[in-house]
Amino acid sequence: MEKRKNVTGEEGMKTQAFYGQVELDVIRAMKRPGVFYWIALGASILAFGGGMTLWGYQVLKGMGVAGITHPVGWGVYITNFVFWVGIAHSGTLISAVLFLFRARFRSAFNRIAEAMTVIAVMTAGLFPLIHLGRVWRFYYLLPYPNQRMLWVNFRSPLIWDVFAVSTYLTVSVIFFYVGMVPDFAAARRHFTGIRRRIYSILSLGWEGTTDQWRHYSRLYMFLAAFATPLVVSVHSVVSWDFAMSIVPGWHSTIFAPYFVAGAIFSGTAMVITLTIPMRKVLKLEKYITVDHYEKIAGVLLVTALIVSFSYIVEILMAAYSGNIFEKTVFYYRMTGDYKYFFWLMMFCNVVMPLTLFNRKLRRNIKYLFVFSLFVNIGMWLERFIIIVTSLGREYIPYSWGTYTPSLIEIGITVGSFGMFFTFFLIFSKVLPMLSISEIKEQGVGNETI
Amino acid sequence: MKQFEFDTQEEFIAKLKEIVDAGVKSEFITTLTPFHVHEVDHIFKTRPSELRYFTLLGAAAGFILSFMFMVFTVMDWPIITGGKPLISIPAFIIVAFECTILFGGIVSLLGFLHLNRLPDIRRIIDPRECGNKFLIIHDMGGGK
Amino acid sequence: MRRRDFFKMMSIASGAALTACKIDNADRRLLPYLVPPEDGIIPGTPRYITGTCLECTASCGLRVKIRDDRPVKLEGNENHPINKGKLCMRGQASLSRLYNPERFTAPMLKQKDGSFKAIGWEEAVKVFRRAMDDVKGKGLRNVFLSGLTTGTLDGFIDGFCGETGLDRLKEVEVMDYGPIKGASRRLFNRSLLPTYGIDRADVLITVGADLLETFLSPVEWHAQIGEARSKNSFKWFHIEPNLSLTGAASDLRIPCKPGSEPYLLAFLLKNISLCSGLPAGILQQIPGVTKKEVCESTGIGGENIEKLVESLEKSQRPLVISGGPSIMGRNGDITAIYTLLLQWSLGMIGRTVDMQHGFSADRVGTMDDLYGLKAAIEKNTVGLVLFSRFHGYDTLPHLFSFLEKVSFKVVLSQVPSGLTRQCDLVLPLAHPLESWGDTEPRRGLRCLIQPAASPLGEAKSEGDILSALSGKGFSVSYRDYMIEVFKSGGIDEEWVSKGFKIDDTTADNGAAKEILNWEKEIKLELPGGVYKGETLYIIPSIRGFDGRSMDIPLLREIPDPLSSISYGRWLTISQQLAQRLKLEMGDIVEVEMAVEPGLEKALLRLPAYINPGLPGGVATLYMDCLGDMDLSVGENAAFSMFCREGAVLRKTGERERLAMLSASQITGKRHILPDEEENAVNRHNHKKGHSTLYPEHEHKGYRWGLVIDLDACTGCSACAAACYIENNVPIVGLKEHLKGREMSWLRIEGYYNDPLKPEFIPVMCQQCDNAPCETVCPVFATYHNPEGLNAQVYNRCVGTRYCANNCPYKVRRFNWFDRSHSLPLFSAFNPDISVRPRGVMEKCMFCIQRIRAARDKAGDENRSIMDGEVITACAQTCPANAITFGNLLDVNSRVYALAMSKGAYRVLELLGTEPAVYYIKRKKNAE
Amino acid sequence: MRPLEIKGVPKIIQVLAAAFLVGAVDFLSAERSDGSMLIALLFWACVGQGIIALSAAAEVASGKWIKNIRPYLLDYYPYLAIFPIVFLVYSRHITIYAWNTGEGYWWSPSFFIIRNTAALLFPLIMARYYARSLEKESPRIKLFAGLYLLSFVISQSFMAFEIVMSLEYPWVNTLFGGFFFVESLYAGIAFSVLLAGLFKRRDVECFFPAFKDLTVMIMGFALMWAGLFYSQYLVIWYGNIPEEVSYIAERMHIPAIKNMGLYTLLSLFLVPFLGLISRKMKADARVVSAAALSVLSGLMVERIIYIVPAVQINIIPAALPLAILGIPYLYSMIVQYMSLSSPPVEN
Repeated sequence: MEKRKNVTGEEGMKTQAFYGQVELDVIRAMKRPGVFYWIALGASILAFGGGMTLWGYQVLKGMGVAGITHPVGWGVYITNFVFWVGIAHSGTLISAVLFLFRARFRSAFNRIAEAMTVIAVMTAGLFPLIHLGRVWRFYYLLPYPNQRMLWVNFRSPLIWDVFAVSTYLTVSVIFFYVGMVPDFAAARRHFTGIRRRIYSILSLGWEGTTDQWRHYSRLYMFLAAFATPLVVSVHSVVSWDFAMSIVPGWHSTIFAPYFVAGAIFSGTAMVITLTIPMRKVLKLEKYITVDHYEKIAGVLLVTALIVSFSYIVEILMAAYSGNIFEKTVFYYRMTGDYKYFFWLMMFCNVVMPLTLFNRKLRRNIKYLFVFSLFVNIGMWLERFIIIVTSLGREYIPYSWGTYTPSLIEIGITVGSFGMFFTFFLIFSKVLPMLSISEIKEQGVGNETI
Repeated sequence: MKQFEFDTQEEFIAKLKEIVDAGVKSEFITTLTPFHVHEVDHIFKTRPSELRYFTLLGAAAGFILSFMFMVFTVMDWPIITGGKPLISIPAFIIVAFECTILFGGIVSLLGFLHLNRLPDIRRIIDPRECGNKFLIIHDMGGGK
Repeated sequence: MRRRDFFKMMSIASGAALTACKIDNADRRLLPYLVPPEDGIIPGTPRYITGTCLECTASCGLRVKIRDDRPVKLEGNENHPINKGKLCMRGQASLSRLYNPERFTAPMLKQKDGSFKAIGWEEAVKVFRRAMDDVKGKGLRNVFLSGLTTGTLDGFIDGFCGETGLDRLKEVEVMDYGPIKGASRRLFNRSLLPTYGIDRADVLITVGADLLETFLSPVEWHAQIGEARSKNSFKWFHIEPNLSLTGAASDLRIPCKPGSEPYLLAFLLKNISLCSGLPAGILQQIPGVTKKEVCESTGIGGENIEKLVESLEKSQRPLVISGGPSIMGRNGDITAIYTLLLQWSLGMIGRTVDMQHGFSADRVGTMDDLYGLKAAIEKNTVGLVLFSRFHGYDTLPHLFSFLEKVSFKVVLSQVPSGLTRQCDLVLPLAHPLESWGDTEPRRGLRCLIQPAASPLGEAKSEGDILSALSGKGFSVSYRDYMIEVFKSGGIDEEWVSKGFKIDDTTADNGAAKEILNWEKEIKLELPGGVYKGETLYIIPSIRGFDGRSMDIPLLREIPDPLSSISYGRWLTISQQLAQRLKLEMGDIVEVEMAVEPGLEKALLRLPAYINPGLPGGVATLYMDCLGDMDLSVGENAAFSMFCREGAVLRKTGERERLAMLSASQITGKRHILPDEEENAVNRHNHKKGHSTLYPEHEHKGYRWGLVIDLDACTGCSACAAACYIENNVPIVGLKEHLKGREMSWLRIEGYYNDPLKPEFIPVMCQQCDNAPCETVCPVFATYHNPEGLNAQVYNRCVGTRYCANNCPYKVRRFNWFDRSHSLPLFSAFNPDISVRPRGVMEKCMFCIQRIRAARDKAGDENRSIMDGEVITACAQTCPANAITFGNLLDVNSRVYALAMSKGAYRVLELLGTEPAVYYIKRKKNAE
Repeated sequence: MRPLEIKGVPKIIQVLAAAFLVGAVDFLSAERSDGSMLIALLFWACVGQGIIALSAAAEVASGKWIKNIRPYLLDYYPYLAIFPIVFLVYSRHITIYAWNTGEGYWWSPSFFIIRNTAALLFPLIMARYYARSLEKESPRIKLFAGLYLLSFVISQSFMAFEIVMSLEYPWVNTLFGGFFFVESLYAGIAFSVLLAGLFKRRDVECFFPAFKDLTVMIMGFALMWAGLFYSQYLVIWYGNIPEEVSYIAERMHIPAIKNMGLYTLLSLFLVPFLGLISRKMKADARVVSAAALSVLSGLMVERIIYIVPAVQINIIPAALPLAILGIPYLYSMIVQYMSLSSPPVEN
């Protein structure tokens, strides 16, 4: 068994002091919100409410209030959907995939990442509804016996979406919750009154007996084993929303892996964006260390390279095939109405990540924070460009068109961020932010696969 | 009824070994630990958790049922779209796959709760707290 | 639409429903039809009556579809000699005049403060007569001023004017075919406007005449050209200084420098052997020009001139027509005369040019008459003016500004307009579909106007109003007058059922056989040179005619086929001009037009649309884009109103977004229009090789298909209009058009791959066999129905818009807002098809309601639908007969034969969508 | 200490011999067998580059298990030299390319040959640097490993897009390149499993972890392969654009090839995935090796499917080059197996 460093830093066996310390640190993060917290929460709720109001307006007036037109029938809403689903992905990746790869550094991030997943999926799930022309008929999308005697069209990628996203939400929630059961058991000790009661209920009366742990680790392993292909499948399905069509610039076999990589790329970036300020505010630096960030940055780099590869292949293939429609689209992307977006995206997703080859930068927290912000922007733009430019330059030149988001759309987008942060802030004070039992088991500090 | 408490994992393991070597059957021993101590399983020589049967069942059911359901729907009211065959397997596989995972996940959770008899109302009300200590509760009913 | 209007409309509807045939307010209780009444009105089943379209002066025959006493659709009258069952876009759209929410329902009297007050008829008549009297007192003239009047109404008005002592002035039409009439007056002493027999001709040379847009009787010409083309010997050359649909449709379009036409014609007169038959006196006067000179002055290539001479020499029955911009300018007269000389000397008159049955335009005056009136008014010798069907004012308000000086003005009008606001008394005129009457568009043909609905409110037909004004009251209706005019048989059953009758008694026999006065001096020398500098043509448009039709919303919604611009005003300029002025689409241009000294320069400010096909040095402006622009030229004949030489264009630096629906007018090699090599290969390559992984799917009995003959299609957009009305397609307006949210189910795409000859292709849903839109719909809102239709079930749609994204033809339309309350108003809706709520996708379904009806009928008679029994609205109205609809499974059907014929192809065949819409293009472009 | 060097026969000789033989076969073989070399080239390049790629990848991800078998894997890198040579010989068949008549700089045959030869040389060079840096224990090992991976990706992509895909121009499949290098990695893993299997039979303790991880990896890649395969098939099937579909449809209509296709599904997905799902199987070296073999065979068959309708081949002349290019690998394997009597001392 390899050496472990404990909190107090000196080598040796784990001690009661260590266990207690871990618990105290994590629990402390759950108590006494500061002023900052309240301000942030207030702002988020405000944005969230605003977004919802605008949505209401859109429902009353009709989709026309959004900027989408013929031929660009999808715009910012679907962009946001893909964006948020993407964000959701790193969560499962970090906790499930890295769990299977026995990558210890996950335990620093997994709880936060999982929370992010659950919240992001909820946010994402909203957008397909927002973009429906008749959202009050959304239940037509569910296969249930109805008076219309009609089932749903299982050949439609949108139905695949319904299943993929709801499955993803369910499994992520289970995974999230199961991971927390022992920690609830720990948490209940540290609270009194109503909160104590809630935690004890949530802990289901967990004690940590031999059998419990035995089944528990098995369950966790299975869930991880399920979640991993799920991540891939879900974002593949999302990518197929586009690839299944025959729209030039959408209909491309590389989309599935390309989107999955992109999703993990953006999601991991989001994890960095969130954890860096958080570990400061909640004083968890000793649990989320620079080594962890270096590893995460590694993940970023790899995914970025895959994404870049896809960009290049796409463009080259368009030129290679000599297919006039494909060529039109990609030429338009690079030189057309959205060229600045395109080149900004190229900078964020292709050029900037190359800096991560430098170990110093990988270990530079500040840099990573800025970097991650750029990546988020870049990935949002990527989806926007793929959707809009492809639709804008389809087969019939007569009905080419452009698209400008309306204020409503922008407002709702802001609202979605509001929603995300509202839930996330609440989570950060209500649930244990780190997997206590896991840290107890493994200790903290550098360890390798 | 005897109860031992330990501060470190190592002492705990040592004691447990000793008890078991003394020939006490594992079902008379309960241990409470703050995290999963794998050595315990080795000492008790427990078989791997039965959970996997639940998982397998759930997954299989998910795949088969969902696929059958889809086939049923297209047969129930055959509607041609885009010239694709009514039972277009490549398309159905996706939903079937998602359902496999959905059912697999849910059934495993249920299985887990069932195997551990959770949620356990009694324990919710007053749990046996071991703090961060390692406990061995030796039910003297068996052994010497 | 405003709530008030809505209620108004409902009241019309119910009012109409109440009073079945007779027009009275006797009983206002609503009675269900327990027993179908003998006149055969059964709720829910349409009934058809004949009628006559008065949207332009051609007066095509109508077949009015009436549902529950509400006209819901206008269709062409199959047997009518003019339009043979076809209608143009204006004719289709004219229905909506009937449902215009702004119509007058009662006589309106102008108050001191300039507002109008509704009054009763008695009072209106009183006011009128009082005005008449005190004008008489002052010893001034009372004047009756109207647009073209034909038929019995003509005589009736004479009578009326006699009784009431109004003197009836020359009629005012913005498009008087002055030069043509003038030419025949100068050669034959008769101002005649001949009809033409293009179908009888084997060579057609049109000089500027926009046959297919507005020239005299466009729908008729469409049919005749189709007829002529069926004889493949037929050749058609079109010479024009601008770009028109006609030019695009012709076999060879020959652009020429503006005003240079006479040079070409003179050359022809001199170089065609037959012309030596002209009286020597005339021949001498025609100046000789060498081919080189012609080439220089006209800018036409020598080889083309050769072609013209040669084909005229060879031809048995040639036909030369001049018109449009070519007879607008100061060279217009001479162009017309040369043309007439050609017609005479090549023996066209009596064979392809029919002088006996000329268009009745005798009463229509020219500019000079107008200046006469102006002078009179300025000398104020005129007291009262009574206007009727007077469109000039709204096209060219400044031209008629002098009318404002008249002390008392009375107008008969349906809707408020610039003129009505000017007038002191407005009398509500009934829509032609609400009144009795007849027209005589040309000698020997009488078309009947009969009511299809009861008049709105107090509105009356012109005849009734006039007789009331003459003091007779409404005791005798105009119908009685007509019956008494046609003593023999009165308005007999046959006339009513057929909608027209032919009596050659009125034909002008012995017209224009010999050139009567050739020895008299006819000035035939060529005009001094061709126009200098930019030339601005102000031409009538296919959408607005001379501007009178532009108050129909639908005609603004459907884009102008050449520019694909729907709303707004624009100036069409040539690529060359644009390059010189560094203009881009939508740059606002300032046009300064030469006027005679003394007047201040006339200025126009308009956004520019750059047209690749327009000859250099020319700019064109549609009359319906004039608005209230000042075209004043003074009375000097050297300055003609609609052809402004030496116009100066300037870039202003401002921009305005044009509502241009086409993003690009070049296809490239996109398999939309076939290019040469594709012509060579058999285009049905989709059956070859293994190109799909899907099983074949069966169609039960029918596989509906459409064949569109692009060689015949002229881009006239009548189909689009018909589609809008048949399918209740919403009209969304400029703001949405600028966003690209037009709702047209059927659009005309114009492509300038060859700038000389733009090609037009109507695109509607292609009803694909393997439709990409269907599979992606999560809720089965669109699917492939057993008859091969790509059905769209509005109630299932949740509005994901994925189908529209995935439709390569981009023919799916999304309802961005609730349109159910906007124009066309409720009563105008076709009750057989639903009005789509917001948030659902809609599209063409081959007029499924018609198919359904036919299937039911066939079902009752237990047989299957016969070929040609169902016909889509677009196919039905297509003046060029370019669209054929039918069952592709029936190998004997016409549509099958055409679809399998050579040159048939499908758009974007390479996508394997297997559309059911076939296009035919045999002719290579620019051949 | 490196087995092959003790046992003489310098690699360069083997390389040249193999290349020469293949060339000979190709020249002697009948008219209608343009593809004979192509298959050999594709398959062995896939395996050869994959082997090195695996160790490089593990290097970059700093996987511990790789340490013990890495030198054995790197033994094979000199064989990468065969492929440029073989390609040059093969390039006389350039006329079989549909675009051959097409114009444009990119389509000029000479440029085609140059760029693809380069693409095949690149990995060899990088592998050499990598191997050297390893011997010298230089700190830039990871760098060179990374560079090798880059060259590997490029080379495989070129092979996919240029040498295979452009056979049926204008058929386009953007995932093809990615698919190729994943498969190559897959092949590398399968091959290494065979090695590790051998070692395991010899009960060389220190190879157990490698063996364990590799078996798991095989399962993982089986799944991944299925995913990538599916996401190509699905997109093409769903889009139903004749230009794309015809590629599959044509093959479906040739029964032999259809069966081959089924075989690839079986051998590349079902066998390695389901076969190894249970613990016991994973532990049994025989089963695992069998699975690995099925993977390799599957990959070979797949390459035949790629090229066959476009290229004429006969069994004999097609099989020969395959066998020939296989000899060096087989030989080295045997040598390594022997050499295990004195297992190398690893730190």
